[in-house]
Amino acid sequence: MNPNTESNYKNNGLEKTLITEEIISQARAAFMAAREIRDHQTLFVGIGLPCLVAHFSQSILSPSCHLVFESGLMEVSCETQPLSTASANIAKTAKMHGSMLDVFSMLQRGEIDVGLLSAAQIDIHGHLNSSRLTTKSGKTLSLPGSGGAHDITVLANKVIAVMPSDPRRFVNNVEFITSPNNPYGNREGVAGVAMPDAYFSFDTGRPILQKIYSDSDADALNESLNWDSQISDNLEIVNPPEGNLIEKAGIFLKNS
Amino acid sequence: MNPNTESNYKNNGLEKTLITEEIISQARAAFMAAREIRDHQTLFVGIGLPCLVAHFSQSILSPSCHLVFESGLMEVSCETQPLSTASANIAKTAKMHGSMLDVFSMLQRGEIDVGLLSAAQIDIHGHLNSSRLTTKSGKTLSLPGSGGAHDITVLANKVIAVMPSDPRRFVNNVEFITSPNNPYGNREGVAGVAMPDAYFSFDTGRPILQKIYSDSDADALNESLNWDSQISDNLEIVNPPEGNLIEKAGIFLKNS
Amino acid sequence: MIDKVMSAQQAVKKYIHNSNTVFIGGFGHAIPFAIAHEIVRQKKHSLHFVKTGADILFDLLVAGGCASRLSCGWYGNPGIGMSNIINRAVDSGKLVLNESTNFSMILRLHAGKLGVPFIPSPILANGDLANSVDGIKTMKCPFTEVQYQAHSALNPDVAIIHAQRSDMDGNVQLWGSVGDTIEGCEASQKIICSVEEICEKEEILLSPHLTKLPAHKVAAVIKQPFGAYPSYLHDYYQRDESYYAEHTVNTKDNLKSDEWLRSSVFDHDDFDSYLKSLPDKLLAKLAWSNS
Amino acid sequence: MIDKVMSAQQAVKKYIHNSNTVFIGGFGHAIPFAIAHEIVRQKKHSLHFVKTGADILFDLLVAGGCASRLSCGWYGNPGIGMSNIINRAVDSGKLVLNESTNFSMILRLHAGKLGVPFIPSPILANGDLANSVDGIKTMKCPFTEVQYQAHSALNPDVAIIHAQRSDMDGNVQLWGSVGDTIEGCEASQKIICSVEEICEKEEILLSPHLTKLPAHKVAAVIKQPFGAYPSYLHDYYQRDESYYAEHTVNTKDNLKSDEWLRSSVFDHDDFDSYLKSLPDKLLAKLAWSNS
Repeated sequence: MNPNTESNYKNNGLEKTLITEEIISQARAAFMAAREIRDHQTLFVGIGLPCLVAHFSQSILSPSCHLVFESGLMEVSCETQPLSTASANIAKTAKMHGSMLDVFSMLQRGEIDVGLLSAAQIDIHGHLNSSRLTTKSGKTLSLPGSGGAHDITVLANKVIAVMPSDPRRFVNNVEFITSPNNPYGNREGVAGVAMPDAYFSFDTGRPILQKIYSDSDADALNESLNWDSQISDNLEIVNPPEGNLIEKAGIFLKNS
Repeated sequence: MNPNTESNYKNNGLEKTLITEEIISQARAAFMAAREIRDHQTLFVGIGLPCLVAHFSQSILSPSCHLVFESGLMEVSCETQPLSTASANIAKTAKMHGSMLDVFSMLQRGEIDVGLLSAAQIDIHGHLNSSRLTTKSGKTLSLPGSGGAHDITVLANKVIAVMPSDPRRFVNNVEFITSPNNPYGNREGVAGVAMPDAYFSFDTGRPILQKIYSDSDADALNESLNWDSQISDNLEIVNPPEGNLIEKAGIFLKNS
Repeated sequence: MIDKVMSAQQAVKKYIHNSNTVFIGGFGHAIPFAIAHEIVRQKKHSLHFVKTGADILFDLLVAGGCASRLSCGWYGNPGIGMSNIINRAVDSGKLVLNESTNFSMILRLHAGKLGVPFIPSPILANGDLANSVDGIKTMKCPFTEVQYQAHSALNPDVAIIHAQRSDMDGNVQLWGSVGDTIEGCEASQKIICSVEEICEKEEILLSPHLTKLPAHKVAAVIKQPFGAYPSYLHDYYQRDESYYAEHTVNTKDNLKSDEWLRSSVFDHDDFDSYLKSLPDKLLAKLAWSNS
Repeated sequence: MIDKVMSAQQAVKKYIHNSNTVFIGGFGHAIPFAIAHEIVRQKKHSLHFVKTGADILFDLLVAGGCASRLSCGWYGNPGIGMSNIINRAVDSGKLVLNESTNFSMILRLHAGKLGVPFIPSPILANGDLANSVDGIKTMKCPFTEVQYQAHSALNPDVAIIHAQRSDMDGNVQLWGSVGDTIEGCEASQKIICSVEEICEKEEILLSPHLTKLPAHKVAAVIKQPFGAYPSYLHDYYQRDESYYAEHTVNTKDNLKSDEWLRSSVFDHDDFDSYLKSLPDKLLAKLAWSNS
């Protein structure tokens, strides 16, 4: 489904970034999510793929968006991948060093337009699991837990999940609901999930394949995932990120 | 009752401070209150007479006490009278610029050993009035209100009031209970009131004349005030503040 | 890029609407007099001001007829006495005064900041204020059954504040005594801020610990040197003590209040014009370096 | 004058008692590793640690047998993966893990800071955590009857933190990313703080906006350069990324964990000795100026 092999993005000599399949895959998922962001929005950014979404938003698609991290860092320029929400690389580009209470309060007040999250699993209800997984051998694997994921999911005006294309991550019912898609008040909850081939919306309360890259196949994708999703009648075909964007992703991810 | 006339404290040439009756009176009340403070205590200091109490405590009697003002200024050196709890003279000597929320939270957590307050009136129940007074002509005079006084009275581990010697200020029942002597949890509430001649405790729930300056007369004093108070069997005779202390008060109050 | 930099005239016109609830920043320090002058000049009315205590700025807004309601813990001239203007306005029925305590006002604004409906506290359970204060209700702690007062959230429509500096995006830096400024601003829907200087982003990046307000809430940035006069601004200028000392006399009756308002607000097109009308060298004398 | 300046050994001995509830300062930044080393070295036990997430410091305390209970929103190696040590301790029944969310932990500490019994919030009303989390209870808003979760106050016995500097009285200055450090410290009964430098009062007076902790709560001030290593300290040193990268492998089984603990803690009398055992010039390379 993904024709962008490593050889397509061989280094041009100036940039020393080795473009791997992994980078391409992350760039595709992040670009799909970043297209959902509108300019001037305030984004609450989780660690991992969400940071690349924020980077694409800020540096290309929505240059006036405001980035907030759960550590309390605000008005951040996200130029290289942070390993934690308090990493020095983002602390040094933040225009405000607030507290965790400050930024979670912003969430609770309804001032976060979009929460950007990843998770171990997402299900057809839009619930997210970051707590435990059962391996094929039946062993329970304990994951690091919610962190702020539960809170972001309940309190952001809208949540966009970003996931790798691993089919074990898309399920009908997550094993453990860490972050329930039960938003507070009239907030929107989990609006959709972006992955390296496509974007599913939850507009009807169930996943609908809404957008797909021109080099991916909708039926094959829907088939490959472990969940009951439908293909939208108005499926939008999106051009995948190209050389320049992939390079950008490579540079961004280099330090992680 | 007060033999310290202006002439006793004529300027010695070096200090340009004119020692007035008013300064002497304030110094006497403040000194009486400051004797109730123990070293290392954390004091929440109101504006007016309480500042002079804090100054005496910090500069003479309890040098390691911690001064907190409702504006959020903490670890203050109170060297000249501030006109407000956020005045520049104390902001410049504060080692921490916190917020009002920070210091009222300290109060609510029970970390303020002593709240130092003044008021328009105090009654025999230890209730304080900073809201309204009726003039002799029957007109209601609206005062500036509680500010933090109500909160300090309810939340400090102990409150010491400091009042001028005006008999209209000592009454059996205040006209309006701004700051009720109903402390939270097992806090002590209004422990006593210092005035230019004496210190009344509320240990029994009613005012008892506990300490008096050696140049004042207990019976005459009790007679002169408008409230039902008793004289302690163990009335303590205290030497009034002398030249040096009065000078100190004069310098402190000069800018106000 | 949204252009947030504008004049006080534009900001007040655009963002302060009659009947709004308005939070006033500053506490003894950094009081937003320039913006308040403009509110009076534009004859905004029916505003509800919320604040612990706003010094003599309350007087300006009440004398100007802008306030229909005041919710506060304290009003008057700090260290000097009561407010003649507010007492007259209340007596004549022009102003509703909701007296509270400073901490209750802070808790209500803080609940607004946190985005929660209320915060429980033991204050205002007893005394005469307990019976008259707005926005509190008795409740039981669900864990201990002990009784507390729930202090309900306040979320003003707009906050007006003055600060040392900001960049063009509204990353506002404020230091010195902050009082309840941050609580009130974060609780508000939007913030109008006047500053001594508009600085480059690079300067903000050198001192992100001084940035106190999240840029996304700051709707307007107004460059107004001495915008907190006659109050003080830490590291910039001192308080004009004689102004405060004379204020109570200057406002002792309606005639004098009107004269005070005319000479300080209505005679001027903007705050700079007012500053120019002050006695020679007064502002220079108030320089922080002289303190 | 109470003398608060002491060694980590003295401070831990004097102020951390078995069965205490301990808040851990720092968040990704300024994590108090030196004090934690000393807690492990003194074999303190039955401690209950409360914190949003404390990075791999949790691993140190759990591997050292100090923790009987952990209340947190997250545990693991940031950006790398899960905690082998905690998973093994939970599986073997040695550790009770109260999983929560970061915001619930903050709200509970903030309630502790405010001195109120609880703060209401809509989080943890649904999902599988809602059924298992400690310290929350469903309640109705007394104003609207809408249902919220009351998050009960946490007031730890002691907070351990690392900061840039302090004076001898315990006026602690901390800057950079602060996370939940201030909430947790203010909620705690007392604070034990290690700092890079002990400075003069005069220096504090020049920057009172950097002072983040009220001196009256600071019980001990420990001078410990690199006291947050291997985490970073804003303006002082960078994070040792390779330490974190190797940590998951270094703790993948009990044998390796024990060896890690021995070589980093038990082989040393104090944190300085540990720092000296690090590879040549490592600390110099981590200097902030190289970042």
